[in-house]
Amino acid sequence: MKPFGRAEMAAKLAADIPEGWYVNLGIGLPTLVADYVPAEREVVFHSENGILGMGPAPPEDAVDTWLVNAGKENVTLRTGASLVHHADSFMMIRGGHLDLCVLGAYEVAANGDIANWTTSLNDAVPAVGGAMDLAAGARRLWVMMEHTTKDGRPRLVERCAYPLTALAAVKRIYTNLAVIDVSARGFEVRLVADGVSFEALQERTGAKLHRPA
Amino acid sequence: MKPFGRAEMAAKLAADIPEGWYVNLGIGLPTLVADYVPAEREVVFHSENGILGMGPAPPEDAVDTWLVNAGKENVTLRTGASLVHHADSFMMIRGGHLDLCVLGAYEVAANGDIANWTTSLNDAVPAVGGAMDLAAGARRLWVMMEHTTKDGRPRLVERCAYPLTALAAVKRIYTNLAVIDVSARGFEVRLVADGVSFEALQERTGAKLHRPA
Amino acid sequence: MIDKRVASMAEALAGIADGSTVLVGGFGAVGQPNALIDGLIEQGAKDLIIVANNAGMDAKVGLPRLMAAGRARKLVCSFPRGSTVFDELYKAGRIELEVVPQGTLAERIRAAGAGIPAFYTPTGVGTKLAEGKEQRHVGGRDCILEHALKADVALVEAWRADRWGNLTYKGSGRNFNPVMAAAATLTVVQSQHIDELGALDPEAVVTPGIFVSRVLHVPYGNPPPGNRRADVARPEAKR
Amino acid sequence: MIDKRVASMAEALAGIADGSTVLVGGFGAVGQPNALIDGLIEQGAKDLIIVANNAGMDAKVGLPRLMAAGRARKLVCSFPRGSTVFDELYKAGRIELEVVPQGTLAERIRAAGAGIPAFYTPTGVGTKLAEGKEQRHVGGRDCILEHALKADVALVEAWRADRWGNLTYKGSGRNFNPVMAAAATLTVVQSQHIDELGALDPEAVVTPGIFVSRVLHVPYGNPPPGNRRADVARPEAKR
Repeated sequence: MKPFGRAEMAAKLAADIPEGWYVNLGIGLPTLVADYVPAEREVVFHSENGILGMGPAPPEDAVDTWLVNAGKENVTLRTGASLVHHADSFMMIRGGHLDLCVLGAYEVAANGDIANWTTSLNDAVPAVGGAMDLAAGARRLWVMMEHTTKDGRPRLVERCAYPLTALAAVKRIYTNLAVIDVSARGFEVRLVADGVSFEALQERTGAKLHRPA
Repeated sequence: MKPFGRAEMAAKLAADIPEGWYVNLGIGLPTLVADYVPAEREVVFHSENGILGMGPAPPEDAVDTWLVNAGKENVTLRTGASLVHHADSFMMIRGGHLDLCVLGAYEVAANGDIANWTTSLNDAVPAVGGAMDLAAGARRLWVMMEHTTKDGRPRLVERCAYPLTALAAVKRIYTNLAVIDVSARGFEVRLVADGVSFEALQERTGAKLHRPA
Repeated sequence: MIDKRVASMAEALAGIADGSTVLVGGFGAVGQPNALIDGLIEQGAKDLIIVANNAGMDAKVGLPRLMAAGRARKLVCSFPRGSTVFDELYKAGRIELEVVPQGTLAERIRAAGAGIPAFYTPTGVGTKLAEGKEQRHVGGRDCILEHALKADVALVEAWRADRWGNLTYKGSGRNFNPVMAAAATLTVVQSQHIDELGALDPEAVVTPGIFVSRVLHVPYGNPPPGNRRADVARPEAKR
Repeated sequence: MIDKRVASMAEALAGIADGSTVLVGGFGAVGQPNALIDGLIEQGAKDLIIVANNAGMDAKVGLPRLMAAGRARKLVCSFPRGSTVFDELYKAGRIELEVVPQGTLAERIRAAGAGIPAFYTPTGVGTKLAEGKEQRHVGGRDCILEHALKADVALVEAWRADRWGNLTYKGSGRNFNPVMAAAATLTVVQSQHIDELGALDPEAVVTPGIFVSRVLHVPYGNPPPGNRRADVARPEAKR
C-alpha cells in the first residue's frame, strides 16, 4: 500500500480545478493546493479577509506584511487582484459566488455532513473562523484529510461524532488513500492510491463505500 | 398677512442646520435649501444615488453629466466628497447616519405621520422613490410644504387621509405661514410669518396647535 | 486564460431566456446600460420581469423601448414616473408593477448577492407597501420582512473593465450597478473602456470580477444632461 | 469647518464608558488599531464587551494586553485561538466568549450599520452555534435568524484619512475596519497618514466620513511579518 503524501493529495486536487474557478482554500493542508495550480492556468484564489486573486507566498526578502491570508501567512497579489472589506468578502462566500472551497476536516459523513471546527474532547477554546460560512455558502465543498485518525479510526463515517460545521455540504473528499465523491448513494470511490484495494479501503472507512455508478 | 415665499422658507430651514450635519434634501422644494447654506458653514449633502458631499448646481457651461442628484438634476462634488453604490448609500439613510432629511409632503399628522408619496385620487402611477427609507431612517425628518392646499384645505391634520409614507416620523414642519414642531403634545408653533396670528394659523390647520411650552 | 470580454452584442446576450428576471442598472440617465437594452430587444427574449429604479424617460432610449416592444410583463421599481411609455402600458393594464421603496429595493438586491434570503426592516411599516407582509417587533422597532430579489440576468454599465471582469464606475453612474452585478446568475457588462489586466488599482476596484460573466466594449461617451432645476430663487446660481 | 482630527489619545477616547460594546478592527496582525487599544487601557474603561475577529496573538500587543488588564468581560469573536492570554482567562472562567461564524459576524456588524435589525442565514444551521436560535425555511433553505450587532464604539485602523473622516485602507488591512466604522455610535480612527481634504479620490474612498467621529494620526509603519507557512512541499517557492 502506497498512500498519497500531502504533496500528492494537493497535486491531485489541484489537477481537478479547471481554469476560471474562484476558489477558497482553508487554512492548513488545503493551502498547499495553490502551489500545484500552474500560473498559466488562471484560477482565482480568495481569502476571507478580503483578497480576491491571491498569488504565491513571497520570497523571504520581499515580504509585504500588509498582505496576509486567512491563515495569517504573508501572501502576494496576482495581477488582476482586488481588495474588499470583510462583509463584501463574505458576500462572495455566502452568496454562492465561489466555485469551490477546500477545507480540512475531522470527519465527513456519508450524507455530506462535515465536522471540522472543534472536537469538544478537551477544554480547548472553540474557534470556528469562516468554516461554517464557507461550508454553507460555496457552490462546491471538497475536503482534504487523512483517511483515518492517527490511531486508525475512520474519519469517513456514517454519522459525525464531533460537532458539525454544516449539514450535507461535502461533495468530494481527497484522502491519503483515495478520492471519494459524496453522492445521493453516499461515498463513491473515484480513485485509490497504488496498492489500495477496495476492500482495504472499506476496512478503513466507517460507512459503506460504493464503486462508481 | 405676509406668508413666507419659497425662498424664505428655504432660507429659514437652512439657518436651522448647524455645521457638520449630514443632510438629505428631497426632490422639489427641499432642494432649494442647499442654496441658503453658505459654503463656509460645512454641511454635507447626501443624494440617494450614492453621492456624499454634493455641491451646488454647475454653471451651464461646465456641466458634468455623470453627476446627478435624486431629482436627476446635474450637480457638482464638493471637496471632500465620496461616491458609493446604492446599497451603501441607503445604508447611510437606513442605518440612522443622516442627521436630517427634509421632504415635501401632502399631509402631516399631529402624531408625526407623513403622507407624501401618492394621493390615490387619480389613476397616476404610484412612485415612492426613497421617501419611505428616508422617513423611517434619518435621525430627524423635517417637512417643507405649503400650509394649505390650493383650495384652502389644511395639510397639517389630525390624521392623514392620503396613503402614509411613515408613522410618527416628522419632527418639524416649515410652511409658508409658520414653523411648527411635532412634539409629544402634537403641533407646537415655533414661529409665524409676519401678520399671521395664532388664531388665523389655527383656522388654517386641521389639528390643535399648541403654543411653545 | 480567463477572458470575459465578448466581441459582439449577440455573444453578450446569448442564452437569455423568455421569462427571465433582469436587473437593469442606472439612475436617471446616468449608468444606464442602454446599448445592452437595445441588444436585448434585438435578442428577442420576452415575458421579462424588469427590475430597475426608474421606468426610463426618453421614449426612444433604453427601457421605454423595451417596454414599448411588449417584452416586459412586469416592472419592479421604486420610481416609475416620467416615462410616458410605461404610464400608457400600465394604465392599459398591459404591464404589472411592483413598487418597492428605493432602499428596500437596493437591500433586497444586495441580499440576493450576499446569500441573505430575507431580512427585517422598519422601512414601509404602516404603509400600503407593507400590506400582506409579515410584521414583527425586532431590535426595538416594528419591522416588516423583505425577501432577497434574485435575478437571472443583470445588465450593468461600467466605466472601466478588464478581462477578469473587474469594474470601476464613473460619478453617479455607480448607483445600482455594483449591487446588481452581484445578484444575478448571468451578469453582462457594457464598459466604456477596456483595460489591460492589472491596470485597475486593486484597492479601487468596485466590482471584483467574480461577479461578472461577460464584458462588452461600448464607448458611447457621456450621458445626456439631467433635468433642468425647477428653482424659484437661487442666490448662488446668480454669480 | 468640519474637523474630526484630534490632537491627543485622550481626546480620541474621551467619553468611552464602562460596559461599552467595542468593535475592534483587524485580521491577524494587519489593520489592528493597537495604539487605540493601548490608549483604551490608559483611558480606563472596564467591563467592556469586545467584538473582534481574533483574540490577538502577541501577549504584549493590543487585545491581549487589554484582556490581561482585566478590562474585558466578554469577547465576541470568530477565531479566539492563538492568544495565550485569552486562553488562560477563558479557562479560568474570567472572560465570557460568544463564538460567531466569521461571515455571520461581518454580516451582523454590517446589518447594524445598515439599519437591518435581523436577517436570516443558512450559515450555522444544524450546528451547536444555532442552538437557541429561531430556525425557519426561507428562500428554499433552512436558515437561522441572526441579529444586528450594534456597538457603542468602533476602533478602526486606516491608511489615509482627511479632516472629514474619509478613509482608505492598505492591503488586507481593510478587513473588518470599514464594516465596523459604520456600526458604532462613536467611531475612532487611528490613521497612518492625514491628508488635505480633497486629496482622496472621491471614487476610491472606502469609508465615507459620515461614519467617522474622530481621527488620530498614528504613523506606526508596517505590521510585523505574518505566520510562517507550515508547508511540506512547495515547488513554486523553490524557484
